[in-house]
Amino acid sequence: MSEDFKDKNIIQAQSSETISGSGSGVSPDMDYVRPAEIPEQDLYHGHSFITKWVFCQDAKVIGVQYFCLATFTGIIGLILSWLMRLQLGFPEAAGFMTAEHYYQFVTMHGMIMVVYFLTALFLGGFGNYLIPLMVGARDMVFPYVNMVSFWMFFVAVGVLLASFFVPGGPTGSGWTLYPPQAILEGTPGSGMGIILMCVSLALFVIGFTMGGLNYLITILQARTRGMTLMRLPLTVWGIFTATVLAMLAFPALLVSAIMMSLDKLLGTSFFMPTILKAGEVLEYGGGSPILFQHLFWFFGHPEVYIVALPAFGIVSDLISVHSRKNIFGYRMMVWAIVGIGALSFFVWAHHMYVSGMNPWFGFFFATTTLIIAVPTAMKVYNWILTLWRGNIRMNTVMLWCLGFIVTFVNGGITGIFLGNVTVDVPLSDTYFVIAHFHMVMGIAPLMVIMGAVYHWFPLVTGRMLSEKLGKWHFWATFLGAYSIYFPMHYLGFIGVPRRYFEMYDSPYMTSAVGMNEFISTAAFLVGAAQFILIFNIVKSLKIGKPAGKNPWKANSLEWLTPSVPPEHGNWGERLPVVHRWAYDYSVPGAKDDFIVQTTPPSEVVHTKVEKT
Amino acid sequence: MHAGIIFFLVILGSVLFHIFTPWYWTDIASNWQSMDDTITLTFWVGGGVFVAVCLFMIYCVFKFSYKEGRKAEYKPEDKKLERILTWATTLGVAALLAPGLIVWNQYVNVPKNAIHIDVMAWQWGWQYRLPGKDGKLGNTKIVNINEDNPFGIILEDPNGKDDILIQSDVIHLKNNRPVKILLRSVDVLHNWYVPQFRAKMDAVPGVITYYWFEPNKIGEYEVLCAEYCGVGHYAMRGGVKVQSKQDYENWLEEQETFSDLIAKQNKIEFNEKKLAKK
Amino acid sequence: MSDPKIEGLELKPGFKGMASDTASDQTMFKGVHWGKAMMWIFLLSDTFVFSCFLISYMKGRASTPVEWPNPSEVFALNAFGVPVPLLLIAIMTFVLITSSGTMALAVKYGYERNRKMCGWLVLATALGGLTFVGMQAFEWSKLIHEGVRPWENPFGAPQFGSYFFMITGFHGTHVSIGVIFLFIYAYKVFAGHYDNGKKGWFTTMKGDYVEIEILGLYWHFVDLVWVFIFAFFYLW
Amino acid sequence: MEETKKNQESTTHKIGIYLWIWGLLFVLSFFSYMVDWYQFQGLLRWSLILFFMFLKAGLIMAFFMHLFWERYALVNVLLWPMTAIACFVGLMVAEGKYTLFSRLFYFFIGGQ
Repeated sequence: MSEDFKDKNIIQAQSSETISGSGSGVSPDMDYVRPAEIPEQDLYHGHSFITKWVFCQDAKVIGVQYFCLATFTGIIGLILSWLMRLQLGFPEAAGFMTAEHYYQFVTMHGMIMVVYFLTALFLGGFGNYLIPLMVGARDMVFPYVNMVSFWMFFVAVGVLLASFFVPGGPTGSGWTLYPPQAILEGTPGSGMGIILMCVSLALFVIGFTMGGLNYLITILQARTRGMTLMRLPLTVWGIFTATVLAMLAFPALLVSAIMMSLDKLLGTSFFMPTILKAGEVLEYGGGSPILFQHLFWFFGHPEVYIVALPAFGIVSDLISVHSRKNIFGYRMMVWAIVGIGALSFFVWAHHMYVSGMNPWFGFFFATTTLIIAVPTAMKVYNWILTLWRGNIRMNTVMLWCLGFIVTFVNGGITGIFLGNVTVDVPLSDTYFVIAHFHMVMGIAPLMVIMGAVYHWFPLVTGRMLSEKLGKWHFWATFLGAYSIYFPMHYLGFIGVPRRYFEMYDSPYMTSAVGMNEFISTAAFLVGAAQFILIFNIVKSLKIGKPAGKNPWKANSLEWLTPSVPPEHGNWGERLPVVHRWAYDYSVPGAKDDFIVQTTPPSEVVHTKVEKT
Repeated sequence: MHAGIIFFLVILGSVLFHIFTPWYWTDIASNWQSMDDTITLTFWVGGGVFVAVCLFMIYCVFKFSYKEGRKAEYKPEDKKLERILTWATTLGVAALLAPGLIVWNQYVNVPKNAIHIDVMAWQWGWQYRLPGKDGKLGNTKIVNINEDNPFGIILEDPNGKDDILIQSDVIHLKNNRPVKILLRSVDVLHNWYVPQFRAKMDAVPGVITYYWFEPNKIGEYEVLCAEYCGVGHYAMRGGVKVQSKQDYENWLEEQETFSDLIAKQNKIEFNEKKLAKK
Repeated sequence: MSDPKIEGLELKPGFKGMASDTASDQTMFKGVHWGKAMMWIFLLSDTFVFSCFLISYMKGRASTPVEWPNPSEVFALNAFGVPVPLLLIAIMTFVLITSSGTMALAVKYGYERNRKMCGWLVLATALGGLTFVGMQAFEWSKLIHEGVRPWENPFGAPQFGSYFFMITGFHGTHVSIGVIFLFIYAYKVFAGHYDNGKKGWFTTMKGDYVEIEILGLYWHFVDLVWVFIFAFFYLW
Repeated sequence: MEETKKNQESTTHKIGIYLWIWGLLFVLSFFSYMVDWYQFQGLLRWSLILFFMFLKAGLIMAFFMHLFWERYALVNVLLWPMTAIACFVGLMVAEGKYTLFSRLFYFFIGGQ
């Protein structure tokens, strides 16, 4: 591990490119960075409106396209959640909603938020925008494929939304799409709805594979001179590991979608045992519904980390920049990200403790699951230890980060409940689970997204967002979301099962009516509060304060482009040369409280820089 | 500053909410006290960590808020601290895991004297079958299920003749006697769940799944379906009546066996034929 | 292929080399073309797709209470009036391995910039692939004729047909896509796109014989998958 | 990429090695076919099938796909994820057996 930082010692060649040091008595060789291995990338520059803004090959534009489309689907998901909460909190006001509608909304809300919103936003949006900038590349390595990736996603979203308008409506089988009910009468949308869902998922996977290959190869093979893996900002590490997970986990989703479509369309029996329905035995036989669950969760659990890891990475950078302090234990953070990613392939059946699978699996999966808690806890410690003795700017970005820590720790702890097989038995399939995963992979990543929007908006648009509106937005979202999900755990303790269209005719559940009204009210307010952000964005685009270069005084490369916002090709004439990691904040002896990544060692020779 | 105070109030509010909440689990009515205990243990350890982490964060917010000219500490790594934290966390996690695994071991191993109950689920309802005097449940097939044979029992199987059929969604259980719930479903996934008993398991079409518990409190409980099974999911309820030994046996006496059902069926047919002849 | 020479960096062999490659700047896979790295990662992802298919098949077959049809009877072919087990499958395996061999040689001649040889070998590979697809079509139609359907078959467990058509179909799709690309690349080789570095049709990337190796990786992967299908589906 | 090309030109492999591997693949395929021909059963069949399968797969990957000559950084990145598949396979073997057990052991004949 320690060798990661010593690669300079390996290089002993002399070079003509050596830059002479500015400090006196400094050996000029100390700034040497070996020459480029790969010739400069040849880029296709768009000329017309279409090639510049629509079918554009610039990763930054593609990132913004991904961001906008994912946000659009996210808003649809939000509206669906309002409708659900209306039914749960105020059923008499939701007279127009039948149980069919409710289950369709539940399903589409879940699928949209997990796959089409969070995954697409983090990897497609932030990944595309930030990876080339942060690793010092001119663009993604395959810009054309990258463009196709976005349009594939576009089509996938189109197919998904089309399912609202087909006969029978969208599928209402829960976002887990468990067969047999997903494709049988008795579940809404078991005809066209489920087929379109499978098609849309397959398209998403294909499109994502194209994008994912780009992200991986750009990070691995197209870094700029001096940019080692251990100098990458943690954002890139998070997105990188998440992309690896996606590349290896989405195949399982693809396969299960294909097999389920065949069960539906051709009458095969992969997941379908002998079934008696309305007094008639169906033409199925011999299949195993649990097989689907294994395949689904072999995808589904890594999917959780596909959403969480980019959030981990981004929040690490935000906390570091805004506490003016290096991220504490960078190497531990990297290893934790990689370790969590690797382990996430060995824990999938903790979603299935009470599914009727081989009961002995409980021992294996409880153990592997709780092992994951260790690296995750280390990350939490390192975030708060970064705050310790920092110089914390209490701006909007930092508020989102603190909100993330609170919600993530809360959700992480309840994860230990559910991962520990015995504790899961009474709590699984209750509102405790809903509260847990919304806290840990809904609200917590959302906090990071918002923080990232406030942080990088100046880079993307050249203007600052309004701090005042931002703070209102934060407090409304954080307090509202927390008061939705914290009490919800207690519904789970009572034993209220999830996916109940209405629930209060049981004696011990009637007590919770008041709580549900409260939760629903909070949900409406939180949703409405998001329009503050939209207003803020629209307003700031027009009259926001010009950001200038590097407004946050950050170190990482994306702030060091010659023009803000960066142009196609990012770096102008010359690619940047990297000399240090991205976290040299508040170095003793340095003039400023930050030393950007391109600063050569000779310029900071009088400071106490420990790591490069 | 304000931010720190609000965050503190949030944490304080969470703790107070937990202490004063009127919403907490129902009184337990089975032997799975150990599940509640593991939850309680996890709650105290986890809750402690949550509060500690958040208070530390709030302290940092108060103590280290931005001051012009002040420099943050520069300390990339602290190997010793990181090692201590790793090991402490590992220990804590192991301490939580161990009881979990022990209880799970009890959960998957059913006591020998447990009464087997065939719980049959469909969209959207329940019915039950108890073994007769021989203590064995007769074999079944889905294709045999019809109005005359609601459980699809194979007629040739001698074990099935004395099976007690309960074509109602309410089952009676004997107090302080373990039961092994054998779940089967004829269509989609279901889950036979009584919150007071804590335990649950999915009913999966195509296979039999099981779990066990020992009811230890006389009373009536509601059965909920806890695995999404289509539009009627929320309405798929049933009932359990835990009774003393005497009451239970009285109730059992009144129930119909499979041979009773066949006899009755034959009688009806016989009568119908007789009527037709007349 | 073998260790490249990189200015200013001494490459070490073995695990030490792995550590220093990983720790170095710019690239992790030293001297590996972007497209080649991409193809490898894609194949890794595709491996997971086929693994999921085969694992499902294994799970399905292991848990069916109905007798699984005996593949060596089902796939037997009458040669001179005698049923020979797996005859067609054996020939298909032979054809696919042959095409894999020609592909490997095409890559070699490509790197030696032997345009003619490379082009003919790529073309031969394409024809091999085409033969394979043709034989697979023959096998499918024979089975369909015998009453094997995705949802049922006369020999035993209905899952047999489901998994057979799905897995060989998915593999066959891969082969067909490969054949199309092989023909395109054969044209590009003969047209000299890789000798004069002509840019791609959609991209700004310059043509290079490394593209033959990238295509070769895909083609060998298809062969590799067949090895597993042959073992698990036909021999088990 | 210019450099890459230069380097690879100078280090292509002798044709003999490809022909050898090619031949070996034919022989191994023939052997695995013979496993079926002679109708070996049980453990012997399984170990032979798996042995020839992995040997063939290994030869294709190592020589036709050049992994033998690639640097370990690439080789390791490609091979480590296979542990996840191995774990999946192992657990699904257990799960398949358990499903069959729960279909035969209880009163639910063949899961029908």
